[in-house]
Amino acid sequence: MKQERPKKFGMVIDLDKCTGCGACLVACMSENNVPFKPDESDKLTSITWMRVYQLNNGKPYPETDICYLPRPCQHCEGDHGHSPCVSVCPATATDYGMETGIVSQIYTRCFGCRYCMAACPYHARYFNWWDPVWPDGMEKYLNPSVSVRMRGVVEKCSFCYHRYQTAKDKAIYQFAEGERDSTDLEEDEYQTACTQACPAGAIIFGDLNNPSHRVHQIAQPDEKHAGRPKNPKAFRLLERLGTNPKVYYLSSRDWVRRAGDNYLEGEGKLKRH
Amino acid sequence: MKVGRRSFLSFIIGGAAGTALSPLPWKLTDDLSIWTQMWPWTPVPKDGAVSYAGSTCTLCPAGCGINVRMVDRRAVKIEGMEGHPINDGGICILGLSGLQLLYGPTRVKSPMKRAGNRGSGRWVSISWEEALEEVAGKLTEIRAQGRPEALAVFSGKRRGTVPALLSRFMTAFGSPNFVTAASTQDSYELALHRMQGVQAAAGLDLANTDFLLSFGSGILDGWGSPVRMFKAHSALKDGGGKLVQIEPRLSNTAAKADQWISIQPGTEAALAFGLAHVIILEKRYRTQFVSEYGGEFEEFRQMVMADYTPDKVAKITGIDPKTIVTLAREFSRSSAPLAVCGKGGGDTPGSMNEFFAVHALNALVGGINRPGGIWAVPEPGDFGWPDPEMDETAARGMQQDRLDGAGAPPYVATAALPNRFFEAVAGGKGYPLDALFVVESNPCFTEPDPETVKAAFSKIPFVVSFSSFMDETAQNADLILPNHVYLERYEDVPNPAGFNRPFVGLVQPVVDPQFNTRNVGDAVIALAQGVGDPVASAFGWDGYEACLEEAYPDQWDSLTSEGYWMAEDFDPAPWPEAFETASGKFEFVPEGLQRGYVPAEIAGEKGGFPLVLTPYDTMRISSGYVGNPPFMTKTVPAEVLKGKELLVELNPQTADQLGFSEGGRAVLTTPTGAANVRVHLYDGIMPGLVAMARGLGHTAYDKYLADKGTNVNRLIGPTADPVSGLNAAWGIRAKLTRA
Amino acid sequence: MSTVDEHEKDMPSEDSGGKGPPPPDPEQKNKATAYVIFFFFVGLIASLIVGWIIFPQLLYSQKEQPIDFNHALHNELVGDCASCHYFREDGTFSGVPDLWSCIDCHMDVQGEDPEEEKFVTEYVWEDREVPWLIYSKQPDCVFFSHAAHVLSGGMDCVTCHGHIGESEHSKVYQENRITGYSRDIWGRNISGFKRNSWDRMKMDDCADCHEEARDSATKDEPRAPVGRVIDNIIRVAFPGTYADNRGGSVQTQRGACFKCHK
Amino acid sequence: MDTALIPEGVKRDPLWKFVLKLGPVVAVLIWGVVAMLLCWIKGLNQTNMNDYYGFALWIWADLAVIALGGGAFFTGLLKYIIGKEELKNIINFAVLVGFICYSSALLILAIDIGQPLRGWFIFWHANVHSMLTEVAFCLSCYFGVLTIEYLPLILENRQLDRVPFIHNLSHNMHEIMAVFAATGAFLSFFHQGSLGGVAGVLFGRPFAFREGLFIWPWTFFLFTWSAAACGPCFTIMLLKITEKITGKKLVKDDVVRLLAKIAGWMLFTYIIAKIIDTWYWAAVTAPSKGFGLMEFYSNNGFYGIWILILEVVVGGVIPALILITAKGRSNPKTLTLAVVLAVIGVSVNRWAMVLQVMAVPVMSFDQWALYYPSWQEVATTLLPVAYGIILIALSHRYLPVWPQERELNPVEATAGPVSAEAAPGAESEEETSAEPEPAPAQA
Amino acid sequence: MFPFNFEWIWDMSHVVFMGGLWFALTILGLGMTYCVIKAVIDTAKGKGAHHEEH
Repeated sequence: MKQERPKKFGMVIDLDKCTGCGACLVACMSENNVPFKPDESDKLTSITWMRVYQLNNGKPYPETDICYLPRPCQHCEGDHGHSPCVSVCPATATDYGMETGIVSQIYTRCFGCRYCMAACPYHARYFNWWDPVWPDGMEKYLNPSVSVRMRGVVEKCSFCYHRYQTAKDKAIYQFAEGERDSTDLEEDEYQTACTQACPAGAIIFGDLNNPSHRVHQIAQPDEKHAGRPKNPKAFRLLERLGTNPKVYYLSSRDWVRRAGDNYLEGEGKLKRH
Repeated sequence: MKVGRRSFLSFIIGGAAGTALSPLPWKLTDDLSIWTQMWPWTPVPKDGAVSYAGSTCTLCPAGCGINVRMVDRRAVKIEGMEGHPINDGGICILGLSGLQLLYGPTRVKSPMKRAGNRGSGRWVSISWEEALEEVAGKLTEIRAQGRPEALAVFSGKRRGTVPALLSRFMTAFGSPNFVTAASTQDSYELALHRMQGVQAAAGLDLANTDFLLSFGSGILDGWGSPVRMFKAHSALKDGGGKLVQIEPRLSNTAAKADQWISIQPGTEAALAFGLAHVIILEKRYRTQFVSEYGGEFEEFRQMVMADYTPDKVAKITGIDPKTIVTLAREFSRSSAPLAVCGKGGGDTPGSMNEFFAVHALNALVGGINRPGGIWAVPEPGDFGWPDPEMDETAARGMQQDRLDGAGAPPYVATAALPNRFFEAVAGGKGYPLDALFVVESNPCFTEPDPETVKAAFSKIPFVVSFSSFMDETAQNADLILPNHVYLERYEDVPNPAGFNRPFVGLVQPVVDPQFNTRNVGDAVIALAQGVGDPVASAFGWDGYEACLEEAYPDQWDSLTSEGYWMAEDFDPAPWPEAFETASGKFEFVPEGLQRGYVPAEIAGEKGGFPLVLTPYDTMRISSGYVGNPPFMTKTVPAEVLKGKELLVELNPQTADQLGFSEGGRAVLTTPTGAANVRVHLYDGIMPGLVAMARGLGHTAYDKYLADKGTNVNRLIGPTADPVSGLNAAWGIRAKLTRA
Repeated sequence: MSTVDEHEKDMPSEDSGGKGPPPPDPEQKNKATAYVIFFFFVGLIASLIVGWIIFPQLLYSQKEQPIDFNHALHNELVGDCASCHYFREDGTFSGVPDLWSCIDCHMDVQGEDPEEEKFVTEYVWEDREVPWLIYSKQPDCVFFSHAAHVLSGGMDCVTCHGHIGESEHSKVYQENRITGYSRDIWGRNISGFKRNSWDRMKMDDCADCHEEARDSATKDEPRAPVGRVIDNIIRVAFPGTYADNRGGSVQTQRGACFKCHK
Repeated sequence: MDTALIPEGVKRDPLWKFVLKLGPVVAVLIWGVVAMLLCWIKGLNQTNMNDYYGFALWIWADLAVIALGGGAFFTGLLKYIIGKEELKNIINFAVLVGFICYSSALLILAIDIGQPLRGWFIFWHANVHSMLTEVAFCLSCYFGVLTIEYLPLILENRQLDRVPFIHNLSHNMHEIMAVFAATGAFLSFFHQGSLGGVAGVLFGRPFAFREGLFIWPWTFFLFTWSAAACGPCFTIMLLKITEKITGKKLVKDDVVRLLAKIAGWMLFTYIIAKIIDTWYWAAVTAPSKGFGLMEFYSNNGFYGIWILILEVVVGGVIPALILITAKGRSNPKTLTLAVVLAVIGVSVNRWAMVLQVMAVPVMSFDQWALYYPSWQEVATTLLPVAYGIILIALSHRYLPVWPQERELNPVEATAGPVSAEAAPGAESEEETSAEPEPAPAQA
Repeated sequence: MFPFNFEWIWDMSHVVFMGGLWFALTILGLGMTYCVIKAVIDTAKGKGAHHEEH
């Protein structure tokens, strides 16, 4: 078996295009068998792997401005895969895959201590406080590629890893049948559900290590500085914490870029290289 | 004794040692944890062969192409169809939630007959034969009495074969009362009719627009064909184009716009005329168009010159005169500017004056039927069906006036007036109705002032709903003949909202019908047959599918292979042929245009109601006839819905004056009704306004939707536009008192 | 840890006084001790019997397949496993054939086997899928790629599934009453020992095989488990002795968890 | 009727009175058990925890209870390793308190996890990089040590001690108790520390994150230190309460004063370290992530700077100063005040390091989350308290917990066959146990 | 927690952490074993029967 070059799947979300419509949320829920309850208005117990935050510039009418910020799991690389959540899991239920850069969560291994949730500053991790219940008959739409989570475990965005698996399987089959030259995937063969659904085309997904992929071209990650974007419009959430996330955001608005991290009063913009 | 006790202890210790040395405790520990990994009450989706089935979404008028992922015979995911002219792979939040409607608990699972009082929720299941027999019997009875006009149909759609079948049925039966729900598109059509003399839909050539000026249209809040608008907006961003949003609330569209101009609500027409003023004054209009094809331009010029100077407009709209001038210059300077109107999601029609003004603005910059402008897209013709044969009863019935007054003065050009229809029935005007069919619509929820609708229902002894869901209207019906959900049926979706080419999308069944339901087309054909000749003879098809295929003889191949048919090489009529008005020119001053500024009508006295309530649309709440699926309700922010309570938006300044703080409970009163709400402080709204999300407050449906929030339609009664007669209410006076 | 004994240890414990009751008769005492030891063994043996023999019997339910399927016969007729257990065009594995695959040959009863007749009349004619009990069914949390193992890895069916293709009758399906697992996953042997690669299909069995594969990728021959342990110890004691051959997982340095779990 | 079980030479309430007094406590215990079962059967939706408060009251209770249970290892360390022999008079009680604290912590953990039946994964599938793994292992092992330390006390119950094997066993365990105590101290150092590490390693949470030494953040050492300082304070506090309730003096003042003095110096040094840590964190660590100190303490309804003041000044500096002065610790009132303040101080510290970590928004557009526990959480947190009271009561009644009790509370001749020999004092105490007794068990 | 566990890696962190753990457990185990065995022997020798009364 040949060794493939390690990939680093990441996302670029263009906040100038994102309209806050919520399609990514539902695309994700529907793809990943995310359950729902009669009342989901308590957002602190509402499982949304992708969550859309509404940011505002804090100015009064009519200078007010708002911006939507979709927040999937940031799939932090941290320092060599030691993302905030991965190293704290006591039972090895979450893992950082060096070959894909994806932070996994194994629901059947998780025993629900929630330490990873305490570790994640993005609140990207969700706990199943309740048993998932689908109204009679509705369980028919459940996707067999993703397991349904039982009560008492933590779950989160997987970058639709199952789509990578199925795409891989197809590539292997086609390779075996002589229909393609290698089992390497093309950029469009593995896309997350939210990327695919976004009606504004605001989400771009691909391999940050691959210069031919759009994510790489747009974010221009600087490997010398832990993946910091070279694109002046791009920023990452809470970069200063050293989480080294793989989700990049684009905004032409200064206040939005600044909202991506914390700055002391009077502190200038984070210097870029 | 002592030996016994010690031996027993020894036995226990031996037993413990032996147990520890056996697999029992270890396997049991392991298996118990595996049991928690496979809890029998946690569903395990069945695996199988994956395939994709293409179809068209019908949940809104957008006509998006969808690809449904199937696992064996189950539909597991709806995705946007790549390469589709409308949505090209994108899909909206409602479209994504479609499977929750298909497999949801609120489906009507078989024909149902009311068992208790109306609205009591007691039903008995009956067979289709019984149901059709009962309806046919009733219809025969009505015809026998010689008053076929006592049957009315309320349809959510006006275009396509199903409404055509219903309309045909009504004609053959002999009733003029075929009423359809109205939207922004109806206002647009009327504007095109009056100003260009054509019977056509308004198509927007968004691909070539570089300046989009929106008068409160929720370009990114569900207006028109949402996914198409989203993509157009993104393309605009990529191409360096500009979007300017004019509305009093920082909606998602306004937030995404390059410029947000807040305006006194209801004064959009004045702004449009004011922009025209600047454009004319500075001679920035398209001279060739105006001189060769501009009808009554001089009169128009005089009007805007006199009444709509920037200062006057500033006074009316509350917008800085400089902003007006700059905006006019930018708009006219762009190579392909486009102005659009129709508020929010575009589900309600609006003031014709505003449509006239905005359309005139497009004409001034030469945007009519030009790249990047607004195109007249021909309405799909009839389906080549021979005219139905009418007997004497039918002919007599068709002579009767429509109850809603559409097509007759003063609303000659309007096809249907749903708001007036229910008012007339409820008010006992005209002749009484004996029966009403409600198809693909939920007027008891979506129409302004649903109480009037319910009052109208109480005057009609026999209401038949064809709804797939137990919605508010179905709850108030006497009989339900459930339609298939779109994923189970065939249907056509012609001319999606705002699309600029003749287009038909095909809805195809992707799953077997889940319940004992029937396509409404089949039901109508069966009913016609049940009523007998001459009605039956107008419906010679074996079934709806055959009828549909026959309706699109030339397009059928494309429809079945591509999922849609589009006139690829369509070009709008060039200017010399474009205008079918009496003068053959574009009428800048169409019939019905108000001269001089008249403040838009709004219900309620200012004294008792210091605030103005406006509804707003959001992509995350379906305000149409389909109730919010659970997934969508899950995405509704806590600033809009908290528990069962709805929050209204209020400027902090206004809230301060009224003594409200974030989350404060209040009673919102309007001349039409009152509701308990909570207050959400939002900087992005004009002081003095109260904004309320549209689409909540269902009383029907399931526990995931019922009794959450308030239906804003309940608080805002309809206001008839003087030109179209359609509802033009964009708000209402209101007051907020502490609860 | 009461302090009482702290001082007790200072004194000879044999020095017991005469104030207490008289010491028991030694013979009686021996007898009592014998009883105690006897009952210890009674308890020990009884619990061993319960744990090793009765418990496994109780733990698994026995179910017959709806149709007694003759793999050997079919294999003879169609030639290989892949004829019925094939890859779909999207690279997924079809697993147990559905009715559709069988109908080609079994539209009508062909032979005289009553099982076949049952199949045709009760399932084919009724258009009802056969509720086969799948011996090698992995739980829902497992993602197993047949494509990666068979098409890329070139493994044969027998390695994991054993010689089921040569069976003339369907064996009894045993299901764990607590977990719902097929017994073939956990292994028939209650002590967990296995002789053949197909005796068990737990995660550790996957891991063993992958470990061997990893070793053989870097070394000439697969290592015995003991050899691997020694290698590992050397690896820790003398870092840099071997080329780093770590897997993608930050946690386990093997394959990342998501490779096999969903 | 249970006199045969009661240690010799001491006076205890009649059984009916004992049972009656424990009645309310048992009621609380039952209430807690009901809540516990609810959590196990229905799941953690019974709590008010949420995705922002993944750690809440229970984890705080765990951390607090373990810090307070630190008296056992530290007193053990002082007695067995350092050789402070006087402490033998309080070590039994310290062990008992430790045993209660640790068993409670384990119980709460078993309720707190979403999948209790998979709880053993933390051992079996351990990720050694996780502080929580370290906590779990050291906690369970140290609980084992505490059991080993507590066991001889049980075995010395008057009736059990009559069995030769049991007598020999407890005797032998005493012989090598120093080995166990040393192991316990080793384990305690790591799990107390790793509990501090639990918060300190969270580099995604600037409120909690601390730099440190190798893999250990400073909180690691601060937690061990504070547990060593405040654990004995808690032991003293409970001793005072027990004395109050029983109306007896159970341990001599010089013993208490010695322990208080050591605890005082520990607390004093700890609070200096804590202040340095806080200063460094507020001036260097947090600002490097873009946070000013007051951002952690304002714009919310609860977590004000008062928490820091309460913890460091009221619960740290003040009790430390009281305890290190001879005057302060010899006055029973100031001594009690100091140990109570120290207990509060360490509890507040654990509170902030759990709850406030969860509450502080990290993303600039996120919001403070507030939380209050549900009754089920409160009940399950009170459950160990009730259980602790019961265990202390039972131990006090039936086990020789107090070596100095007979000396301090001579029983009058009327009380029973015990009596007179009590006088000679601790050094010759064993003689008192030589009293023959009615021995109903032989009947 | 054992070398045959899937999660076990032969690296420094495992050796240090698990080494420390097993070391402590071994001491505890050996200590208790010693106590029990010695108690059995002592008892067989007749030590401790019915108190060491004087």
